[in-house]
Amino acid sequence: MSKTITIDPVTRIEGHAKITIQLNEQGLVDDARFHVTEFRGFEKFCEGRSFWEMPGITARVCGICPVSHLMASSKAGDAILSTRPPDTAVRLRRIMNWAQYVQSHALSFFHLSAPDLLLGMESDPGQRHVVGLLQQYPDIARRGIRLRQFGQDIIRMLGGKSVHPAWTVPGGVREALHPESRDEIRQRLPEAFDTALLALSLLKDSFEKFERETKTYGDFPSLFMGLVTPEGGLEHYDGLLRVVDSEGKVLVDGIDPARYQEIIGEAVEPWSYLKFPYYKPYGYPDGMYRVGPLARLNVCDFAGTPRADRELRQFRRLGSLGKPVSSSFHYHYARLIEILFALEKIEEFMEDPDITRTHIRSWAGVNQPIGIGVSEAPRGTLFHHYKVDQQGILQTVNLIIATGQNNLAMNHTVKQIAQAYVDGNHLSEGMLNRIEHGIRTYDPCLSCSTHAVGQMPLHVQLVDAAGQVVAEQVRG
Amino acid sequence: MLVTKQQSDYAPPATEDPRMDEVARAVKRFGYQQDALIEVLHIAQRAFGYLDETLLTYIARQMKLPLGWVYGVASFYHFFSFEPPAEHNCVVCTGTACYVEGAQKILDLLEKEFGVKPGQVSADGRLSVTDFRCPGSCGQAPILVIDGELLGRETPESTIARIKQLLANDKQAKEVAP
Amino acid sequence: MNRSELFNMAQVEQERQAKLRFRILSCASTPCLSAGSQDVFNALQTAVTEHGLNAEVDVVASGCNGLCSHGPVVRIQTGDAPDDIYEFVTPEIARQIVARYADENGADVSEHLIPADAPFFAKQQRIVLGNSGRIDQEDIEGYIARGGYTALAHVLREMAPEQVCDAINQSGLRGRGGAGYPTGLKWQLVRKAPSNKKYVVVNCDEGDPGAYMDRTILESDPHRLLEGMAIAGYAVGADQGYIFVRGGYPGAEKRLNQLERVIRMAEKHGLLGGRVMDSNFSFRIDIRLGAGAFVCGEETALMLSIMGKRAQPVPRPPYPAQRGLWGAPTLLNNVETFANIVPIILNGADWYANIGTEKSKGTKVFALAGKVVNGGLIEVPMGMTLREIIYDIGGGIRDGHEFKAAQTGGPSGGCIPAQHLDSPVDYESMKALGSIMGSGGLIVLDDTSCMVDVARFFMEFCVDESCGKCVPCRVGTMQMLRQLEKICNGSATMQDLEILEELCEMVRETSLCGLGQSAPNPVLSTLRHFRDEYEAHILERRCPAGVCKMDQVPVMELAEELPRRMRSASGQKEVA
Amino acid sequence: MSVITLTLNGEMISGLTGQTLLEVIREHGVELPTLCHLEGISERGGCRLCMVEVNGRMTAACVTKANEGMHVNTHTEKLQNYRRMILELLFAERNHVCAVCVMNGHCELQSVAAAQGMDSVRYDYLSPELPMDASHKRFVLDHNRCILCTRCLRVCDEVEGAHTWELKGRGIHSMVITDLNGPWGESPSCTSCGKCVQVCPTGALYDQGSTVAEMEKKHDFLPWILGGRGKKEWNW
Repeated sequence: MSKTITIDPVTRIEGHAKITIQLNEQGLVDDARFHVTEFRGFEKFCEGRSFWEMPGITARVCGICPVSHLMASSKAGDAILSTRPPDTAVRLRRIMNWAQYVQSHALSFFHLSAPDLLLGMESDPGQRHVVGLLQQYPDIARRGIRLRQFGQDIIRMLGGKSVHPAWTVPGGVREALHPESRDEIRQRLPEAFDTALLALSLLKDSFEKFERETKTYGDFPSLFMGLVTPEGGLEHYDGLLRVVDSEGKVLVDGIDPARYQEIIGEAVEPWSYLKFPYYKPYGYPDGMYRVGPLARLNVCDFAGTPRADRELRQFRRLGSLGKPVSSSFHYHYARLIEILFALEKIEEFMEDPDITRTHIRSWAGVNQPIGIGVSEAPRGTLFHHYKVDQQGILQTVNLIIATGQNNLAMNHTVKQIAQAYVDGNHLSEGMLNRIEHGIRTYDPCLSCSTHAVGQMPLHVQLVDAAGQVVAEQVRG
Repeated sequence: MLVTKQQSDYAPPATEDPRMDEVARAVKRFGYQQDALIEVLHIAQRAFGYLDETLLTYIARQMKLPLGWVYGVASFYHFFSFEPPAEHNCVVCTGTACYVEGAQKILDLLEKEFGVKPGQVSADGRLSVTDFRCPGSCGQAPILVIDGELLGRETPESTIARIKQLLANDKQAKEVAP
Repeated sequence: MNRSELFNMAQVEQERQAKLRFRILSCASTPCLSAGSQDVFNALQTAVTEHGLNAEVDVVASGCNGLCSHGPVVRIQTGDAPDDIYEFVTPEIARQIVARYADENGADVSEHLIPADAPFFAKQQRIVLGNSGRIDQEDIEGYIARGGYTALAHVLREMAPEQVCDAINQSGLRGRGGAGYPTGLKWQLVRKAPSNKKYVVVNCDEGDPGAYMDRTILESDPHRLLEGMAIAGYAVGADQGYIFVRGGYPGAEKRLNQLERVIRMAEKHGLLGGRVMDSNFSFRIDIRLGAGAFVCGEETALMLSIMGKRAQPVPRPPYPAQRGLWGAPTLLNNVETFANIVPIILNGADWYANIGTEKSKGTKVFALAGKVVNGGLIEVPMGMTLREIIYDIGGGIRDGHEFKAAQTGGPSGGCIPAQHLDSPVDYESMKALGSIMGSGGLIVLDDTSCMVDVARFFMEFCVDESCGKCVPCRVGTMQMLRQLEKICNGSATMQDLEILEELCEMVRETSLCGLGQSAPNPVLSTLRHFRDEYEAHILERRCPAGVCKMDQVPVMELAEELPRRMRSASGQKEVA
Repeated sequence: MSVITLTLNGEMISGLTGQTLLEVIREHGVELPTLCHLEGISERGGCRLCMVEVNGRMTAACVTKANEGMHVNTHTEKLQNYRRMILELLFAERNHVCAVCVMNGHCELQSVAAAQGMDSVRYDYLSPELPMDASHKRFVLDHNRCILCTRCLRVCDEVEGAHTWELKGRGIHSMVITDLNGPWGESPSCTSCGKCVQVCPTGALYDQGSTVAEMEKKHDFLPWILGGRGKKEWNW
């Protein structure tokens, strides 16, 4: 008899989702699905508003990475105005974006994933969270919290508040960087570097421990997509789109992100509110691609800063024979490298004498009916695509979110882990946690939500073919 | 004299329409007094069937009133309409007595049969349904007014029959005409 | 025309009528028209011609006889005998009636003859409606023959303005528009207001759904109104009057043309216009049109509408008696109030003060409608009980149903339940029961009516008619409607009822004008007398009268239920 | 002008004849919330927030003349409760989303609500579908944030003298319009003076290109203009 196991909700991710695992007659995993059950309808209710408000509105898509939406949205606004923001504004936007990387990646690593990595996948679920981590590894946990705080503080110094700052706007940014803030950032950088390096060494030391996980947590061939600089370097704010395949072959290079529709298609499935973007030339669902830290490090030729480049060379060794790194487990590693890179770039920009200039906004009216803004969010490439009328009132809005682009890969990962660890007869808590952790490697951000500290309720159902609940386990 | 664009904007629009003369005469009869606006709107609506932009602009310029003033007054009162009337109009009284006697059932059946809610015009533009509160004939409730004819003691069924008859007559007339 | 010419004219007309064999008065008021009285009128005329009686018989279109639910109604006047009134007249019966009166041996039409002692007529005391149905609507001679314009003549010659005001004051007449402000006091206020320009305005907009007293008086006996206005003009020192009439309703145009002709006719005879009846008093009357706004019942809104503006009420004070139309002191009364003036002047204030109760003098006209046997326009002395009105005059409830409530005062009023049927109808006792006298709409509800739905109906009306100026009325009524809709569709909780009650109090106390202040009344009065029905809707999700569909679920229950439904639905789908 | 005495919240105070209750009350340091009232333009009495109890009866202070011997209470529990309810009604009427509003932090509706302790709305949000009009070269009209205080109408009519703004419809369906309900940018009577934008208490009228929380409005220009014009305070 076939069965369905439901994990609802999935814990320690940003948002509400559930996982169902379908077992066949033999009790083997037939299929597994990652369902996003929340619906927010942002694209619809932005229609009829002015594009000027979009950074403010879309920043509310998420309380974790509002900055990414600010960036993409403001850039889409720049395109509608067809104006180039002043250089200082662009640099300040980049700084905020990197600060966002620092805080978001630190959150993902220290708060959400470290409990599994440091305490163990099968450890006591009552302790397996950031509070448990604080008790066992107080120094690491505290430093992680401080690192994230540093990122948040930079965002606040620039935007006035740490969550949902309405600071980047079409044409530039609203307020300049205060020299005092610059000095404070400079002062706090060394500690941040230390924490990043500590995390890197901790993670690398644990690789041996997680050999099996590395092979089963989403280790499969797929395409990778990300932005690179015109020279092929690591890019987070602007740049050109590049797609490589699992062999490392460059399929598309140097394409203007505004032409994304030529390479990305979007599919929908009835069982999830999340869209399924795919690489157009390969069709759906073969055009599965991954975005985010792992993809970015796989598509770029080099990072562009000394310490990050050094780590990148080590990272490359994880892929066999110079091919891209294919295990999603290494998202964690990629994330830490990006923290390092972001800190280095922030340090570099702090030395720019023009960084405190106050000419930071260009003014124009509506000049183009379509504006596409693309930037790299911590979780991957983010597209904002607006169509406005002559007055700048939005007619259609399309948002392609990083997590959506990883949707196919996440489903694939869930299935792979389920096949490796579930045999139908044993439903252990640790197994469920593994599946969840597989999802967590992508650090999915399903939309704005608060991240609960401690134990979240987990509801597992075994459902037979008739839809009857055969067994049920409730935790929390 | 040099006529700028703005100045010509404020002049009453020139029109050949004889119905406009009727409006002009009314304005004159009231001595161009601004307080006669509602009377003038009544006359204009009677002449044209509804109030369009040209007409409202004309009235505003004639009476030396701001454009918004005229629109604001016209839109405040339910009697004035900015849409051309349908060929046939069915007014259902929704006053208290008619409500008690089941006017809602008539409206419901009208919606079901012709797909028209109060205030709407059918897709083919031939029938409009309006609700109206109280022509003052409560003793005969429920009350209908079809194309100006006052009818008392109606049932949902008799209403539908009347309107179907009305629409069918038109069709016959059209078939005979050419 | 002077006094003697007036008497002369009356005499000539009386003599002409006395010579006739009989007069046929066919009701041409709106209810009878909707029952087909135009065809009846045509049939009567044809029949009279066929009998060759054109010279000996009058066939005229008259005003309302009152028994609107039994229309078309035809009245036959023969010499000094009491009039015969026929109900449910068809063109065929009309011919038979003519035949009957032309020849004693004609067809028997007694089946349609209303007995002379029918309680519908016997219980009434028709003062305001005294001429209604008895005279030609337009004909000035007919009015004068019944003593018309003698009151005006008397006032102009015999009384000083302050004496007129005193007489009205002594009569105890109170405004018939609803609030019941003493008319004499109002007149005195305007008279004393220092200004050389004053206005008299009669409100005949009557936006209350289910009430048509004022329009009918205006249709049936228009000269009575003109005369009353002229007397008021003389008393307060105004030389200009406005009749604010509703325009735009079906048949309005015909009525307005008629009214216009009536005014011109009076002017032609020197009874209005410059130097009325050769005195120094001048009084012109103009018609102003409403265009469908209930809020024009509020006097400041009405005046704005007369001045051609959006009818959004302005805060009082200043009252119209101090600053009204174009800043001048303005006397504003409704039609029924003005129609009472002539009888008071003719018969004396004391005569009038003897009718009615201690605090409410005179008679009141009601538009009796709803589930009664005899619906129509009635006039009863103040203080008559609801039971007498509904069971004696109205003939009780139709089709064997039970009486449930009487709705008075329209959207500003309330519902009076069966246990208060014996309370007298006057301003004070109606108020004590949580309703108001109002302008005179009286709708009888039986056990097939849901009181919550009735409250919802009136709230819908108020939302539609709110002018939108003040927040409590604009949004508060909408929110009250939402709560009522929830109760009616089964999705309300007791908390919604609390919110509703709280809103009622707030809207009542904070709204700018009477519309908003009284908008919660239908809810408050049904809550007071029929709270059990509200609770049945909410707690048992059941409409006792079976009117409401109750097809929804409260949101809170939905919130608990939805995930459960979704989960089971998705679970089944996945496995399948 | 003679002096009158009245009782304000139990204390004897004095005022001048002709003053409104609102003026007298504010002169004595008691703060009353208002939204439709604005010094320099005519009173409307529409928002009902300045309701006070005078001799036990409720009345709007902005349109009531102060009289000798009045007993005025401004902050009874009932009044405070009604004020919060009125604010809740306003917030539920249209689509007031402070977080993404151009006036966030500078909005009168928002600050009045904060001052009155209105922290939640118990009524159903009516969520009407309302358009924005960004056709004007310099300004934007967003009906979603309009509270129909009609300050724009009054300032346009009384101070600028253009009478571009009007109200259309009535009741809950009222909306501000320019001229014959056409796009603002095509209004033949608008002088683009911007007074309406400056007096608007919410984000319904704002400068083109404003982004979230960026719009701030000048409030002192009106007394300046009117003082200069009427009382001839300008001396150059």
